[in-house]
Amino acid sequence: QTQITFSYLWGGAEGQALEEIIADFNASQTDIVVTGVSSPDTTKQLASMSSSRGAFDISDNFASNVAAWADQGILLPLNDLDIDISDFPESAMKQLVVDGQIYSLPIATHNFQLVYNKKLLDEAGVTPPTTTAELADAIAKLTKVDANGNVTQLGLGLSDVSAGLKTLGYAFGGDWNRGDEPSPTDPGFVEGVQFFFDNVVAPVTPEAYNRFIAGYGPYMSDQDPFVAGKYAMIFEGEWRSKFNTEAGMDWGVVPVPGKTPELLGSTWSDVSTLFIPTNSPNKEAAGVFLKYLMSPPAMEKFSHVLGNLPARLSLVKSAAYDDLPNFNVWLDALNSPNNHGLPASLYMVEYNTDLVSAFDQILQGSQTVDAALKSVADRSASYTR
Amino acid sequence: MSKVDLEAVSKTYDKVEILKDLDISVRDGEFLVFVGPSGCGKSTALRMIAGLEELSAGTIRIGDRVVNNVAPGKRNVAMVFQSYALYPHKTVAQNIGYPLIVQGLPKAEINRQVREVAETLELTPFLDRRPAHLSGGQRQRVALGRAIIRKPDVFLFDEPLSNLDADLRVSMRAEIIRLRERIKTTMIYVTHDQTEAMTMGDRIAVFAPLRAGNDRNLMQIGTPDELYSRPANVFVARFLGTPKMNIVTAHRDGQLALVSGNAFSEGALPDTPAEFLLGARPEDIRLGEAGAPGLSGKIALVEALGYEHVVHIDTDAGTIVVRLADKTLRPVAGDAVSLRIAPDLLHVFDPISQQRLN
Amino acid sequence: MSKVDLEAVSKTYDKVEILKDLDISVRDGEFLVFVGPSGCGKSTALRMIAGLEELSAGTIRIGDRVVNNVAPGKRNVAMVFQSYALYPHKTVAQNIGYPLIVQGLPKAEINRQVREVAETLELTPFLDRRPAHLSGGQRQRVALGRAIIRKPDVFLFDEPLSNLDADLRVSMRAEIIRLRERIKTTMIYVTHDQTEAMTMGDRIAVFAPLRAGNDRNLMQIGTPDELYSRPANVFVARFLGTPKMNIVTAHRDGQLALVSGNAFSEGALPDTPAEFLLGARPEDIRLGEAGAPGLSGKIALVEALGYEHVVHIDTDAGTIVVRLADKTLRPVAGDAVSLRIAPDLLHVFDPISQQRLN
Amino acid sequence: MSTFRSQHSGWALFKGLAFASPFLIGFGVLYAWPILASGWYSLTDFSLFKAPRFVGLANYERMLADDKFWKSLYNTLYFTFVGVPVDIAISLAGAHILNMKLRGQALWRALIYLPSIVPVVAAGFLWRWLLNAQYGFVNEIARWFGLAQPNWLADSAWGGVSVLILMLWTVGGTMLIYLAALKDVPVDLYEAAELDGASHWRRFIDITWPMVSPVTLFQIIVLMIAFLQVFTQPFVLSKDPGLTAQSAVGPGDSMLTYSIYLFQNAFMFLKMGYASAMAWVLLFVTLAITLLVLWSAKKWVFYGNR
Amino acid sequence: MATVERHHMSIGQIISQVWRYGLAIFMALVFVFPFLIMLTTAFKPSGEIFSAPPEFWPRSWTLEHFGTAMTQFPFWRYLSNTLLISVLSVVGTLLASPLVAYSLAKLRWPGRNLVFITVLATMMLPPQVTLIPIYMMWNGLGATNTYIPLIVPAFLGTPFFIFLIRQFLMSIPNELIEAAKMDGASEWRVYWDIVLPIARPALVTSAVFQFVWTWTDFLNPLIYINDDKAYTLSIGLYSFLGSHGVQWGPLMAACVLFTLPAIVIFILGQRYFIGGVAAGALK
Ligand SMILES: Nc1ncnc2c1ncn2[C@@H]1O[C@H](COP(=O)(O)OP(=O)(O)OP(=O)(O)O)[C@@H](O)[C@H]1O
Ligand SMILES: Nc1ncnc2c1ncn2[C@@H]1O[C@H](COP(=O)(O)OP(=O)(O)OP(=O)(O)O)[C@@H](O)[C@H]1O
Ligand SMILES: [Mg+2]
Ligand SMILES: [Mg+2]
Repeated sequence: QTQITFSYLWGGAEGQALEEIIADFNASQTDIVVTGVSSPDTTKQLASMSSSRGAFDISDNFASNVAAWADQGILLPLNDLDIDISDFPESAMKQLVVDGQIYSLPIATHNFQLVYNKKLLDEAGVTPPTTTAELADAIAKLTKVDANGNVTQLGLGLSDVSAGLKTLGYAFGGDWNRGDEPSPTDPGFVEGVQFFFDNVVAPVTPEAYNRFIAGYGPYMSDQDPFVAGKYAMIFEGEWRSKFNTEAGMDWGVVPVPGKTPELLGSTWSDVSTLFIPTNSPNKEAAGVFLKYLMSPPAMEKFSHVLGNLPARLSLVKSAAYDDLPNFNVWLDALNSPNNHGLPASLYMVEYNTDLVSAFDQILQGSQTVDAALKSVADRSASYTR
Repeated sequence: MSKVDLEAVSKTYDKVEILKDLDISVRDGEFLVFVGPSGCGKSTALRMIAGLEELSAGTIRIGDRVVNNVAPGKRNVAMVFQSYALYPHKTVAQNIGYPLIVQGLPKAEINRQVREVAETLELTPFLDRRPAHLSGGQRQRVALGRAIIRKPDVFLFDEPLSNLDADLRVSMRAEIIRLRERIKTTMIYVTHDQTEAMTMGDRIAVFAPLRAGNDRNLMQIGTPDELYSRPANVFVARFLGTPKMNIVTAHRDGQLALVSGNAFSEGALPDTPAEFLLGARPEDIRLGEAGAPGLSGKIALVEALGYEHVVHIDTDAGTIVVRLADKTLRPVAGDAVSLRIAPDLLHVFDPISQQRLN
Repeated sequence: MSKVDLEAVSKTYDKVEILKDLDISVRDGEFLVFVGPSGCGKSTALRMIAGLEELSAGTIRIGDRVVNNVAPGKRNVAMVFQSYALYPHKTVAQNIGYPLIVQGLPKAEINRQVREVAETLELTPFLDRRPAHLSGGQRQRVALGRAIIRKPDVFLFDEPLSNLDADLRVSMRAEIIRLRERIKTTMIYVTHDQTEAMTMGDRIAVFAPLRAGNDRNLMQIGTPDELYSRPANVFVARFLGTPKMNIVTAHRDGQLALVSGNAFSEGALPDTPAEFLLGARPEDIRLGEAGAPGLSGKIALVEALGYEHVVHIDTDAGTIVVRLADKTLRPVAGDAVSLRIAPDLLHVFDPISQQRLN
Repeated sequence: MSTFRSQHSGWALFKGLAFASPFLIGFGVLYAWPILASGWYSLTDFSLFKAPRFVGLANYERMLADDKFWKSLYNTLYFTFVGVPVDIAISLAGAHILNMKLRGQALWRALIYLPSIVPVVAAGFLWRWLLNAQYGFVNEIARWFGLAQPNWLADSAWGGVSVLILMLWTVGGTMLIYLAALKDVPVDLYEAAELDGASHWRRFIDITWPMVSPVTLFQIIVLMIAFLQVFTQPFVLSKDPGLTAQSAVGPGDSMLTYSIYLFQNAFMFLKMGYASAMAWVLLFVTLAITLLVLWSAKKWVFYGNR
Repeated sequence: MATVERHHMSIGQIISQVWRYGLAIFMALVFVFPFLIMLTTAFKPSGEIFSAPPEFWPRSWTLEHFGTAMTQFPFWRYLSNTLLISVLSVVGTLLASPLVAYSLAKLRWPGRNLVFITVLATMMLPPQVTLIPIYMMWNGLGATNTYIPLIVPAFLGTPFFIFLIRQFLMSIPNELIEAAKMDGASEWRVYWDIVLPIARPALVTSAVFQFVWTWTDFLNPLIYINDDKAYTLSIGLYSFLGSHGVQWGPLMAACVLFTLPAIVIFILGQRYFIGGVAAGALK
């Protein structure tokens, strides 16, 4: 029997779900025993891969790292596994293939749509927006400020600032990585970020905005700000479906409003991927297990328990997801042309870090959108390509 | 220049009584020495006068003012500490001038006074040095200077010489005596060195620790001569003088004092009870040949110091120490001798109360 | 039990000469005292014998063995340090027994010997205590015990009593003398206390610092009596005796010694040059009435110590100090007096070489 | 003085080296070689995984244009130049309080020192909680006293202050050292000054401050080094719990310290060469500030024996 | 008169007493208050934790969070890992640092001052400078993801402790060492029998420091330990946060559990420790 270790970044309930799938696999055959390890820190994951003998045989990450890691030679090429990749969305696969070599395989995908609190919208007599103009209108109507200037309710919130603002960029026809190059000053992208600042932050002042943000309870906890009614709308990934329902909310979701009708449902597609490090002690057994995870039943089960989108187009119509309310809005986006996957590139980590810093400056009100994004553009010159 | 009065002063630390019912009047311009064994409360008494310790009971008056609740800085007393307590990071000039600096005197005036004091103490060449670069005697003089410059009503000294080596101690003692002759201020001086006490003080106050029996600390106060020749009790008698006074139990037999059955005194005794403690100073005892009348004994040890011999003699009443100033005598260990003393040189003490009777 | 020979021993620290050409032979079983002012190299000499300092030149022999290159632990000498150097974390028994423990003796044997030593030093009740819980005198005895137990050939003491208070010093001195009488081992004892030196040593070696003029440290070696009554030079003369010997410049005038033009000696002088240094011990000078023949002076200060008076007399030749052992005399400051001395008590020194002439 | 024997001066050398050998080995392995190696790496383009490629001074040149480098350096120097004096001031004041006649000295000291033994990670989480703008106790207490209730962890003006608070929470160690130093100042100096009529403040200026100045110097250097290297406090304090997505290091990168940026470059962006160059710059900055402090010390540090 | 005055004094005394204790209590509260919050939060039911305005005292007490912390996070395993590393580091420190310190304080050999200066210099070296090459070195030796990089340095002597112990040893009178040599003890024996026992306060101080530092170390385990079974408490705690969102109750409970052993060690060693910290600093 070969012992292999599956180190995953998930934890909590997701981690437990993974353990079930691992148990299924271990029960399905007798040659390999998989041990699951929850290890949520990506830095450590990376450090582990630098040692001569790895601590794990298979692990997961988001697609943004794949190119850089492949370039460093720490990811095992997976072409030899002979997996049929035609069923995987192209937007996903283009993030995982470098120079024709597959370095990582998609286990789940994610995109962002506009989730709203039905009760609050009804109270304000707002219908879910379909264009950015309507969105601006809705935000204005749904934002409440008390006599002291304290925000009590925000029309549009961001739970993940970076994902949210990138999504808005797409909604304005922009791209932050146009032509497979960092393009933080892409006009549409700038316009999208500016939209958020102008419509959400500026009207209440950055000071009040940030004070309101800081008062949030933890994300996806009992005190989750969306559940608590502090936001009327947010850009959110598909995992919200499960959580909102369990929290007993009355909620809805619509595709991200676009500046023009063609841009409706613009979103950034992220991929959860599985890979085998080159320093894996048991590469073959890891390959077997990876293949198992990629099989439709396993993937279906996995994405379902996690409330994530599957990475196989053939699963999009699966009835398995029917118990997740409104899930189809995200599922349908998998096939949408406005679903933007990013190509594998070396600079993604650093670029993301810089974007996050820039967004933060903008929301703090300490830099204008143009200036902040311009400085990212300056830094991007020194990125490794 | 002021008198200092302590009235029924007591001090208790953490429920332990250290000083009890201390009554001392220091006369205006007097040099009074506090002497006593270690831990008997001399420093405590001095520090209460300075205001560095609170009183547990009693009153202290400096001049006519009750100072119990007056801050130390406002009593106009100066103190010289055993450790000198010089500010190590300040120069000699700054150390001496510190009391004036604190008073906020103009710089020029301070300089003038510091120079003057330094002159009299022969410290002028060292004014810019730090204390670490001074010898022990020079430090001592700086401490004196800092005290003098304030022109205080009372000078307090707490064993100011005990950190110096023997030679320096002798010369600094002379220096203080000279100082004292120049500025006739009231001075209170603590020491446990009896030579200092005897040679420096106008009067001496002998302290004892409060133990079972002593209901107060002050054992006797008087001039050095009074204390040496007529100690008020056994404590004072044994405290002053080296070697110590010999104390033996004696019985009265008519006019003679019998010690272990032998006649010790040479002639008519003063009034004494039938049994008493007999005190004899080492230099007062006369050494006779074996067999002569007197207390018989054998020489156990002879310490030849060149100018005198200290002879330890084993007798039935214990070891008796005799000082022989005559250099020509050469007593030899092992010799048998007899001991006698003139009756007017005897000290008679009550065996119970230990108080002087004659 | 061994003799110890130092031959032409020198010591230089960082280019500064501390000891030069030291030649001392300590006889087998002798008690030799090194005495001298602070910093003159006494400890350094002792530590070279112990092996704790290297020699810069010369030879040290213990018994017949040259020990220059023998490690301290192998010389079979024991040393008692001024600070006692007791191991603070070990009990009294472990401290005393440590030399045997290091030698690897069996436990039972160590115990036996420790008990024996403790018995003789009266330390038995304290065997389980730590040094911190002992009094000064007890610590001193433990240090002695640790030295004794090794049965060394030579005992070295470096100011073992200087950390004790006056009373204890006297009694520990007696203790060492008794110890010495029991175990007749060679002992070398460093002190700067002249009383200790005079009363304890078979012989005394007087050290002086190397300064311009002194081309060696050893000023004189001899019995206490020799040193006191016939000091070889002015240094030794002034070093031993309190108060110090008076030294004045004198001229020979026939049979008389003239000091400031007055005849100071009472009778026939020994052979002297025309001008010489005259030494007179304070107790040897006789005080006469003003106008009587002799050196005339005025009493400047009288220190009354009870059993004697030390009288400082200002004369034309400087201050002369006189010791008056007679208690009945009461000299008074300000009185005029005249001073004389018997010629056989005079010390005559060469004014240049400062060496004794008579 | 000497335990040294010349006839075996070779033996003495051997003994000395033998006893010191752990450090000598450690120095070679853990200091000397790594310093040289990092010097070499700083001249290369290097990730953890591939062999270094010599690039000359490119890494150093890059620093000049890297605004995040400057930001992190600025933040670190800000923490150092504000934190160290404040730390010293609080410690001295606190040591004075503890030096008053109080019963149960051991207990007081233990209470003051307690925060220093709380693991930094735990302390970071704890303070995130305390500084929470809405649920936190700090703002609650500020409310009682009618003080401003800043948005500590989310306002770029206050992010740095939050880090400072977390770091200053552990001044207990410095305080205890000062306490020991105060106890070493001879009481009779104060008494002499009191007799001379000096006020409390004068006694502090004229006696306490000069007497503890060697300790102050030591503290300044130790604290300065600690502040220049600060990593864990801002690292934990800026971690937005609940969001796996990456966030800035504190609001507006206000908690981005030099060490964190160095760490990011080394282990996240895989720019080991650049990180090594940063390390060397930190070494020179530390050295420069230390020398500056030591130089100034001649003017204000007083040693008893000089 | 006397009694009146005594009474009068004691009013003054009471005032100064109140002032002194008031100040001290205030200061102690500032330091301890956050810690108390940690404690009370750990015992508050989840529902009570988020209340605005916050409440200090739990309305009802629960041990639930400790249960959660101990089960969701392999507390005992991390505890024993951390203990193992800490104890071994302490052993290493006690073996190596005093040896070096003794050599620098009491042995006379050419080059000793140079080594001492080197020790001082290394104390000032930012660990960042050596972090990467040392990481590479351990990585090259295949020692990453083992405890070796966390433990071995202690066995090679830590400059700070060498300095601290050396300062302490300087205060041991040479006469003690000389006495032992005269008693026939070898250099090693002097070190073992005399120097080490006397240096106990410095050793305890170093041990406590080393223990607490290793116990709370974050960066090193973060870099070197990858296998979650091998985590130390601080890394465990950190990733606990990542994998469980913020559950303040269990998190605070875990913090309490994490902090307790350090406190126990501190209390055991505090008698020596406080003095030792100061001794190192003052000379
Ligand atoms: N602050 C204090 N707290 C408690 N007891 C004290 C304090 N200061 C002094 N004592 C005790 O009071 C007694 C008298 O002390 P004091 O210093 O006055 O003695 P002393 O006569 O000056 O002795 P010495 O000659 O040794 O200086 C001693 O037993 C001492 O232990
Ligand atoms: N290790 C050393 N390095 C340099 N000089 C030293 C050393 N040890 C002693 N000296 C110097 O050697 C001289 C003699 O010192 P030593 O200790 O032998 O004097 P001593 O006669 O014992 O004096 P004391 O009576 O004060 O103990 C002194 O001037 C001292 O400064
Ligand atoms: Mg006293
Ligand atoms: Mg000496």
